[in-house]
Amino acid sequence: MYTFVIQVDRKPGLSDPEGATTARALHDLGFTGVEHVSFGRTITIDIDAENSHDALATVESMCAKLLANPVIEHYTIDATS
Amino acid sequence: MYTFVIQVDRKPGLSDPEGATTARALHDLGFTGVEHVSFGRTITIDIDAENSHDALATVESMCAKLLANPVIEHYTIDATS
Amino acid sequence: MTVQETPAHIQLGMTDAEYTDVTDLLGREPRPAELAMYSVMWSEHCSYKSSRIHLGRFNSNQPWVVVGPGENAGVVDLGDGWLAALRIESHNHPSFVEPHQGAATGVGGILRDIFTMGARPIGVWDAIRFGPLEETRNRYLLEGVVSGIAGYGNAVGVPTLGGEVEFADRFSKNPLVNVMALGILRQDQLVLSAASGEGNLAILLGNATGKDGIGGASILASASFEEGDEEKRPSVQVGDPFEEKKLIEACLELYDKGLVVAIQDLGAAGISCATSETAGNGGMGMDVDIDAVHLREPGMTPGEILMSESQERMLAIVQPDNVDEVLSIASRWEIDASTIGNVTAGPALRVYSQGTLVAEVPAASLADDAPKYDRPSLRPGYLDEVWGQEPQIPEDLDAAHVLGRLLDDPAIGDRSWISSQYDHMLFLNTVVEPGHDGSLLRIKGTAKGMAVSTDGDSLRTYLDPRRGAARIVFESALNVAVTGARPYALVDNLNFGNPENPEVMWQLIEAIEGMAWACEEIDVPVVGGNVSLYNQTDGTDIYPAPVVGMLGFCDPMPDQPPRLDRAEDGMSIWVIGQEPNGDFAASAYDRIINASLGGRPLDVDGDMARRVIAATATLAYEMPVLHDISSGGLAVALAEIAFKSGVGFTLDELPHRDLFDETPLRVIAVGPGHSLDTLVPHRRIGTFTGDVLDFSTAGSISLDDARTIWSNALPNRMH
Amino acid sequence: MTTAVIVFPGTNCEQDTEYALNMVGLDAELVWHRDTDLSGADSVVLPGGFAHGDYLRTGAIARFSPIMKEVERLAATDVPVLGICNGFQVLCEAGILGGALVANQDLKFICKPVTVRVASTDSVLTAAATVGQVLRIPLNSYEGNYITQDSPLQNGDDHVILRYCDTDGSLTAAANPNGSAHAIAGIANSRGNVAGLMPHPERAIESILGSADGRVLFESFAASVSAVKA
Ligand SMILES: Nc1ncnc2c1ncn2[C@@H]1O[C@H](COP(=O)(O)OP(=O)(O)O)[C@@H](O)[C@H]1O
Ligand SMILES: [Mg+2]
Repeated sequence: MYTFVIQVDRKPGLSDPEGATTARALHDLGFTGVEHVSFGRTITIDIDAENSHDALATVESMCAKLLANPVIEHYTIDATS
Repeated sequence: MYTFVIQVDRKPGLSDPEGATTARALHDLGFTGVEHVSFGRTITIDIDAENSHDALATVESMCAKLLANPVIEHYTIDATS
Repeated sequence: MTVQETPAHIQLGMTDAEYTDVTDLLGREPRPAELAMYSVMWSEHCSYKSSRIHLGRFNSNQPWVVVGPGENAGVVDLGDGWLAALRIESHNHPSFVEPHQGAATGVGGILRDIFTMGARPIGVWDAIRFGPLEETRNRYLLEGVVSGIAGYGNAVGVPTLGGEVEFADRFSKNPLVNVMALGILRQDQLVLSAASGEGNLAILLGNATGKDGIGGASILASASFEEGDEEKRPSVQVGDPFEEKKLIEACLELYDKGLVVAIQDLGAAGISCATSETAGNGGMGMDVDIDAVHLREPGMTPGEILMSESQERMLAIVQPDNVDEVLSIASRWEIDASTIGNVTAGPALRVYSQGTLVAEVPAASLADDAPKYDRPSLRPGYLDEVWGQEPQIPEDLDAAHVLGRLLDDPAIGDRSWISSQYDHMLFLNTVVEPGHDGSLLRIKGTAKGMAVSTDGDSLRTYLDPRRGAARIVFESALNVAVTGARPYALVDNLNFGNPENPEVMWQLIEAIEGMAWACEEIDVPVVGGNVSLYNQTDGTDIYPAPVVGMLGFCDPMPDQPPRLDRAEDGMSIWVIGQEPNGDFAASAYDRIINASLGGRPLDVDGDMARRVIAATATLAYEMPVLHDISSGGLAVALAEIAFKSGVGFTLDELPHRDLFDETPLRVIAVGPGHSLDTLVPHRRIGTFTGDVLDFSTAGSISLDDARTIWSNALPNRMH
Repeated sequence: MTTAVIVFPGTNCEQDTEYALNMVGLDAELVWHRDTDLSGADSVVLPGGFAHGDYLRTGAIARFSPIMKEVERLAATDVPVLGICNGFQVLCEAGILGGALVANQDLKFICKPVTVRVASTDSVLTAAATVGQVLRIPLNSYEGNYITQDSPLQNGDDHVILRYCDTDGSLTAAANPNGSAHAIAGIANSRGNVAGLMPHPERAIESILGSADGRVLFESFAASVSAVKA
């Protein structure tokens, strides 16, 4: 079994309400010095495959098709041991 | 300025409807071999501080106070260059 | 003592005497799984052991009651084959541990109680109580509870149509989260929970079973919760509204096709409760194969599987011939199902794992043989003290100043910060939305309407549990009457402190008496309820907080039901009902202006209550605006009409104190003309006009300024 | 011929939408997402709700439902296709309309009537309205914040049909409830046969519910359906 961690982030320049609201909330809580907050998500997938190469290819295709929205997001895939 | 990436994950054992639903969707799309899908989020914070030690202490306190929910989530903090 | 030395039953929250009862009943020592089952089923939360002997005081006898207390929800007859199902539940302790998920799973649970009866859930109401918003933790709790209710209710596709909120210091470490739900069904769709028919099969539908909230019911809701008491924290249950939505649709299809003999939702104590109740209620037994249960995580023990409180699960009793069709409907709705047992002649509930018997108990004993305690009660010492502290109200008041302070209170100011986070429009039934008194729903295709109000008043109940509780009933009756509905059925949620404290027992018994009396005075049956005890933290009991959910019914519904936004320039203002009588105990004035809590609330005249409620419901067919006078008195009630209608008013000169007096059974009526045709006492006191709230000699404030204070009260604190 | 109202698991406004369609004389039929044939449909509506629980991304999983191949096929012809709220999100995910919908700027669910201004009558949804007309229609969403990469719209050929405005039609920041780019509440494709909007016109179909302003949108849709048939 192979495990991949996919990191999905909003493309820069597009609005990130979670990041903006969190920055405001941190400020309200008295934290100073916060310059920027951005949110992303990670999707961890355990997958069975013949070999790591096949597994990665499958995960890449999952990302392209479903796991990220190319209009607003980009992603990176990390294989973990 | 210092940058930290906080990874927040749901504690194991708790149900993760989003992961389960996504696993099902991947299966419906014809992807085989998916054993488990789980979701987490990353929060990237740029912060100004006297030194890296102070910056980390602040971010730790942010996590404990606001960024993670200790009852159902755990988190790790990574300092990036 | 170390954990190893503590006997298992004590660890599970059972007393030695209760343990002896179990051994006597079984004639032997219980097996581990059996002990777990009794410990949860005999817990306060499941068995009502401290309150049960007192709940008999409630009367549910009215000809329109189809199902009274005892089933998952009460059911009343609305005529022409229509029935309504209603129920209220608390999720207090889970919401303190994790407000979002605690409240969310509370909504999920109450909805299952409704569709278990065969009804489609069409509305949710939330009655919530927190400590003062000045404390960060309380803001976090309010924010989390509201987002949890919104997150679950909106996604599951059931509108949240109203509720109420209160803030008081004693809820700081023990917030109260009560949710009420309403469903409608056709007469022939009614399903009950009694399994019948030897050989019928038990099918578990919905979510996979995981280690959620094991022992949650018994331990969290049945003992005082000390902060930081990590041992007692069960794993938090995570709600899945999507699964529940599919489950609702699947179950409604099963009922539609007549495929289930009985059905029961899985709540506290999970499979052990659902199997024993369906079997026990039908006078049958059941054999359960624990290995057949679809699981979320490996390595669960039979006891864990039996006790798990995983959400979004139902147990259907199905005839063998229908099993295939049931499974295919489940699969069409994309939910999992497994056949986990079969109905036997009884009376035993037998549970097998890997071919061995892990539990064998008389099915009915888990529910029927639970202990009942007649706990000692004692009139609290604080009463004489608080009754001696009469609220001090000056003769001359600056109404603008007082009103401004009251409108800035988060429980009096605009609560749309809460209700606008809830979908309150789905199904196109909402004729009067949250923000008025009761919410009014139409039943499409008929002329019928249903109104609902939830009400509680913990401070007044603290000052006099009997009178306070009675007044809640009358207030909720008036809240539905202003829409034209007649009070028709009530559900109650009794939130109290530690029942082992005799003063708390006294509050409970008195409150029940007050509510039961009030319901009888106005012919309202109590069709269900819930009791939540042990609400205390660090030794302090909460203010006694009975909450009622009142269903009102009208047929036909008024063509143009009264609304707070229908006042127009030139319309007259009347007050109908009782004359103000100097009732300031637990008033908003005393709480906010004097920062005190004292005095004794006035008693209510049952005959006057009946007359005012009836007259109000009648006036609803002709008056554009009706609004009962409650927290904050006449001044606040008039201001609310002014804000919603966008028009000010001018009042005749009144004794200043009357503006903030909270004498019950009073309703504002607004309409054209100068005379009012009603059989109850009434008095014309002014006119809607202009853009100022003009209190004559008591002063005035501009409509815009007052509205700004009112609109910002809650959002400003939550920012 | 009927208006196909697509039901995904988690959809919840299908009956309300059917009710509104019936009120303007259209014959609605609920179609399950696993069906694969829309040959009997002369128009399609994707109603509101929470398809697949809105998990992963709103609309992301639904867009791969078997029925969506048919929806895409019809959208490419002249057949009127409408997405309301979650339905709009599905159309965007499927790339049938441009842009995307993300969390409201203050991260709160919003359920309240809002006012929107008609920006273009060049769509099946707004054909019977007039440009500048202000309509009071309830909004009901958590992810109603419209974003696009390019200004004003991702697909150069889509156009704005509805914008959030205040009661007299002005576009102000305060009148933009969720932070949508350019105050966008609804858009259509270049040919105008596919339209999507976040507010729920079916909730403003009768004055007893607080507003009947949604009616003109459904009437537009009904007229467009007849126009295509004729
Ligand atoms: N927690 C809440 N959730 C939803 N709606 C609420 C909540 N609290 C108050 N409201 C709404 O605000 C309005 C006024 O509430 P309240 O002052 O408790 O009414 P009343 O005094 O008539 O009982 C009601 O329509 C009620 O439904
Ligand atoms: Mg009221």
